[in-house]
Amino acid sequence: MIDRFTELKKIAQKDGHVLYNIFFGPNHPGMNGNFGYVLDMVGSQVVDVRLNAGQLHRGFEKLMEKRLWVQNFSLIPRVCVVDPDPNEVAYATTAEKLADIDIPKRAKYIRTITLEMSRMTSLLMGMGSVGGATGLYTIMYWMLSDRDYLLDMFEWLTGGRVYHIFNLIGGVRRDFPEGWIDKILELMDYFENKLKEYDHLLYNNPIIVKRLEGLAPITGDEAKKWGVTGPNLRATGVRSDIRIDYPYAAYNEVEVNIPIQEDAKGDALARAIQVRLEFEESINIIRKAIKQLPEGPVRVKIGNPLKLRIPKGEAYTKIESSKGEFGYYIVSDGGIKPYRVSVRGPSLPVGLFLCKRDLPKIRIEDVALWMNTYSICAPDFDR
Amino acid sequence: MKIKEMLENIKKEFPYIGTEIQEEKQARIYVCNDKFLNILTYLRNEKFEHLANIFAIDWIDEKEFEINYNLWSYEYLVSIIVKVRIPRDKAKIPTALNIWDHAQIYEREVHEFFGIEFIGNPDLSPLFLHNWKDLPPMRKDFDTEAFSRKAFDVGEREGEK
Amino acid sequence: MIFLILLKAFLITLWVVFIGLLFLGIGRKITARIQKRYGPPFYQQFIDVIKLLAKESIWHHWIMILGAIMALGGLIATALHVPIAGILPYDSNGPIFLVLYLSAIGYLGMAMGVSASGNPNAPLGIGRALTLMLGYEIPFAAVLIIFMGLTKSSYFLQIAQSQAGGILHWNFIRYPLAFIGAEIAVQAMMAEKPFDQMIAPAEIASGPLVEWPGKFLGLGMIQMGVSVFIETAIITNLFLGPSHNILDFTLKQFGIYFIALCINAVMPRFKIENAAIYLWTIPLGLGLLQMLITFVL
Amino acid sequence: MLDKIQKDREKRQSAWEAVINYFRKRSLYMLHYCTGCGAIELPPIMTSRWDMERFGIAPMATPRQADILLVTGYASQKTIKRLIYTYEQMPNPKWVLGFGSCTINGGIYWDSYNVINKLDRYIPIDLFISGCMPRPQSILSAMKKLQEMIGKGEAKGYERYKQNYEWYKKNQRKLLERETPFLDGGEK
Repeated sequence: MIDRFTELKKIAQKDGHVLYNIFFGPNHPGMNGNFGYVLDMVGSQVVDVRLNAGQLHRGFEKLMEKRLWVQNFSLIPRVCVVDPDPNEVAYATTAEKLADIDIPKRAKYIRTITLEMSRMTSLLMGMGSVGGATGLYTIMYWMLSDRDYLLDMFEWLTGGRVYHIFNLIGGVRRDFPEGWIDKILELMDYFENKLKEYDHLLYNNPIIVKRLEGLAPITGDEAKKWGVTGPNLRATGVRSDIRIDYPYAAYNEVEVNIPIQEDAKGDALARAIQVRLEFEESINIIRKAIKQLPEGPVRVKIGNPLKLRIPKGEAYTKIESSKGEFGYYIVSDGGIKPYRVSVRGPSLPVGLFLCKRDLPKIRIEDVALWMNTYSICAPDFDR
Repeated sequence: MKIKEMLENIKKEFPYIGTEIQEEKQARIYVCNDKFLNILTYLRNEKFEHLANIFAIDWIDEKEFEINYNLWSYEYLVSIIVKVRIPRDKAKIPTALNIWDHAQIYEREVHEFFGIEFIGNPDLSPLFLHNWKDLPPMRKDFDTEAFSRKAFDVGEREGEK
Repeated sequence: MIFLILLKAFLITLWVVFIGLLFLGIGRKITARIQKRYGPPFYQQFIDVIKLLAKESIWHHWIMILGAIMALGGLIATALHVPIAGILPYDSNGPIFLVLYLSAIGYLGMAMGVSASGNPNAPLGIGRALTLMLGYEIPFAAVLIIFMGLTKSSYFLQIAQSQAGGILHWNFIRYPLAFIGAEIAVQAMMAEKPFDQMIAPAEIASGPLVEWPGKFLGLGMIQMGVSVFIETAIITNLFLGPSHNILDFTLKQFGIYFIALCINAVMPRFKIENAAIYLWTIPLGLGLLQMLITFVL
Repeated sequence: MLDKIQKDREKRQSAWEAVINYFRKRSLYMLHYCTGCGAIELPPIMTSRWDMERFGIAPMATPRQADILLVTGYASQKTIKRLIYTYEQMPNPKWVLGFGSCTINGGIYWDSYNVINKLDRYIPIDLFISGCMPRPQSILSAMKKLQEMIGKGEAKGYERYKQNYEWYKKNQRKLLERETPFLDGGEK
């Protein structure tokens, strides 16, 4: 494969006529999100890739400097559309670290539960998009309609379907409504049954296995070196999870069993299966968190939020999102607005840099699959 | 190994740095301009293998840029942020490309938004912005609201059909 | 006399287009139901085609128009030589070789048309379509040879009539292996998953259809309908016995299409080389095995 | 006499339009282009709970095949360039739906340096949907409203674009092909 590839590349360099461009994105159906690669192609083989990023750039980091500490909560979920909650929690936790606020235990548990729910919505979308990229639309439709149940629970709890703006500095906005907990436990049972159906249709499907196996493999050491984090790193067999290594919310009390595959190869199949295992683990975490849920208030008083000042200082918080490490570095100069907020998105090293290593070895039909198994989310590196 | 000992070890090797502990698992290292690559290499060999990101802070009152290298060790489970200050009017700094490959893309991003030049980075062409002629937008002296009013005509509806 | 033939051909063309689009519409509904949706009304495909034919069209080269017409013309010419419940515009008896030959013209026309459009996705799709054609023609030919050998004739009509005398005489009961092989080959012919590499949206942005606006897309949809009609009609003639009237025949056709749809809804797509290898092993193997059982044992 | 012929022709044409408008409104192909965060609510309205395919609205892969362009949220400078390319590639008749407050006045990003504020200065919009982000119900009701407008022949955004082509082009050029900085002191 490699030999044929270098040969093709040589031909491409010598003769400009055999080389042509394909704009893979932004409005290519295989692309999820407003982002694009310009692929240099010979036949159906990709020989080079150029980036076409920035369609989603909104200047978040600049805008956050212009808004009040509390106002920013309406901005930050929009950094990652499919998995918005880690942003809120990362921002709130960092601000709490700076202001030295200790939030109530119940609020920590509520954050944990909402984070896991948000992870589940994102993972459902990720699993479904693997089906979408290979033409198995049925599984995509099933998963997306199941995702709606989770969004309904979010709507009941927070009032918003996609963006919840549920966390605040000092806790969360409100406690669980009556009957919410019974319903979510019911929903977890529903998903556990559904997983078997997903397995039949997607993960045990011989064609899917055949297509994903051996696609764009990466070893654990390489993944660490290239900044790959989260489920994609765990798919290479590295046991690393920020929920355990650097706990936030209530993860130091709720037990997390990181799912690691035996003989993980780090190829696309391992990544796809990893997502499914993570989904199962999320169900367990929600159940455990609800079992251990303490009583008490959900928020500490922080005074008038419009006049909230955070003491001078800087801190970094990293959160394990469904795509990898989400980090917020916040610098405060003691004012009513943050001095500087820097966002570390999980997709950037993969989507903008690892692509230069991986894509020129695969063919056009695998580009969308490669993106989906790495669960690249364009808004978090465009910001 | 506790974070305190770790910092002391580093300090033994490089006596000229300043350190600060944020919390149990997080610390900062302040370093002057020309030595920071040695420290990054040292940390990289000392199992701080994950470069989470590179970002800059514009300290406009002090006329300085601060470049931050956000590191994480999978072995010690500790996060260290290496901070380098450079003067604002001579914004040039050597690249960390030889230590981490993907530093390239972060440096490209910082270059675009702050106008800081990374010496030795082969590709610093614009990536996110379209046909940008103004000041690099993330600098503190760039006024985003005025730009938006001027470029996108906020609030006025005259001249339309 | 010639007018009678032309009238017949015209009416058959209308019928073919009507049934083809109806099948596509019902197919959308069934797929939607498998995906747990309500789905569009069954006549949606007619609305789509009429709208598309009334839409503005853009072409980059007159070859595009020629290609589109040639593709549709080739397919309709094919359809006129496949007996529909024994009905043919003239006494051709449904010559198998002519049908195989004509059905390739559709793809060639398409190839010519879309290559002129200048979009790189289109030739990629056509390349896949032609590779796949290589894949399914061989197993299909193996199946055809069995029946041609058995009936000593190269006409669909004779093969259909040779199965007279009740359901137990139908070929799909007497030669089940050949039937399965042919079913798989037809799945590829209809470009249903797992063999829809040619129009894979997530990979090559719908391949040949990528630069087809308005009327071209409308013609393309009619073409799709006609090709569904032809392929189901071929299988019906080969395996599902002689049909007494046109309704009987259409229902049988729909049965074939229904199976294809159900497989289509739960299968992802192969890579093109895997698809070709698969077609050359499983269906061809089944065909050859059936041949061995029929002629040697 | 000539007038009468002219009138007859117009009458015939409008009758033809009325018939064809019925088909147009019952079959809308939507371009698969997610310009912003609003696109996350498009998959749900394709799935079982809302299922827009029952109204004949289906996603399509390329601009050449599409009838409606959904601008799902804010448009950055790079996106507006793509949107203009895409819009001009689509064959007539074509319609544009603007999603969310970002397309109306910039919404939450009104002071951002990279997000345009009024989308209708660059391409003609037939219908705006308010909200950030619009719920699936409101998207669906907007689609129904658009169908109604098409049925009555009211949605004529593409003709507006043709008539005011110069004006639109001027706005687009001002933004995308600028040669001088917008603010003073802008040199790199």
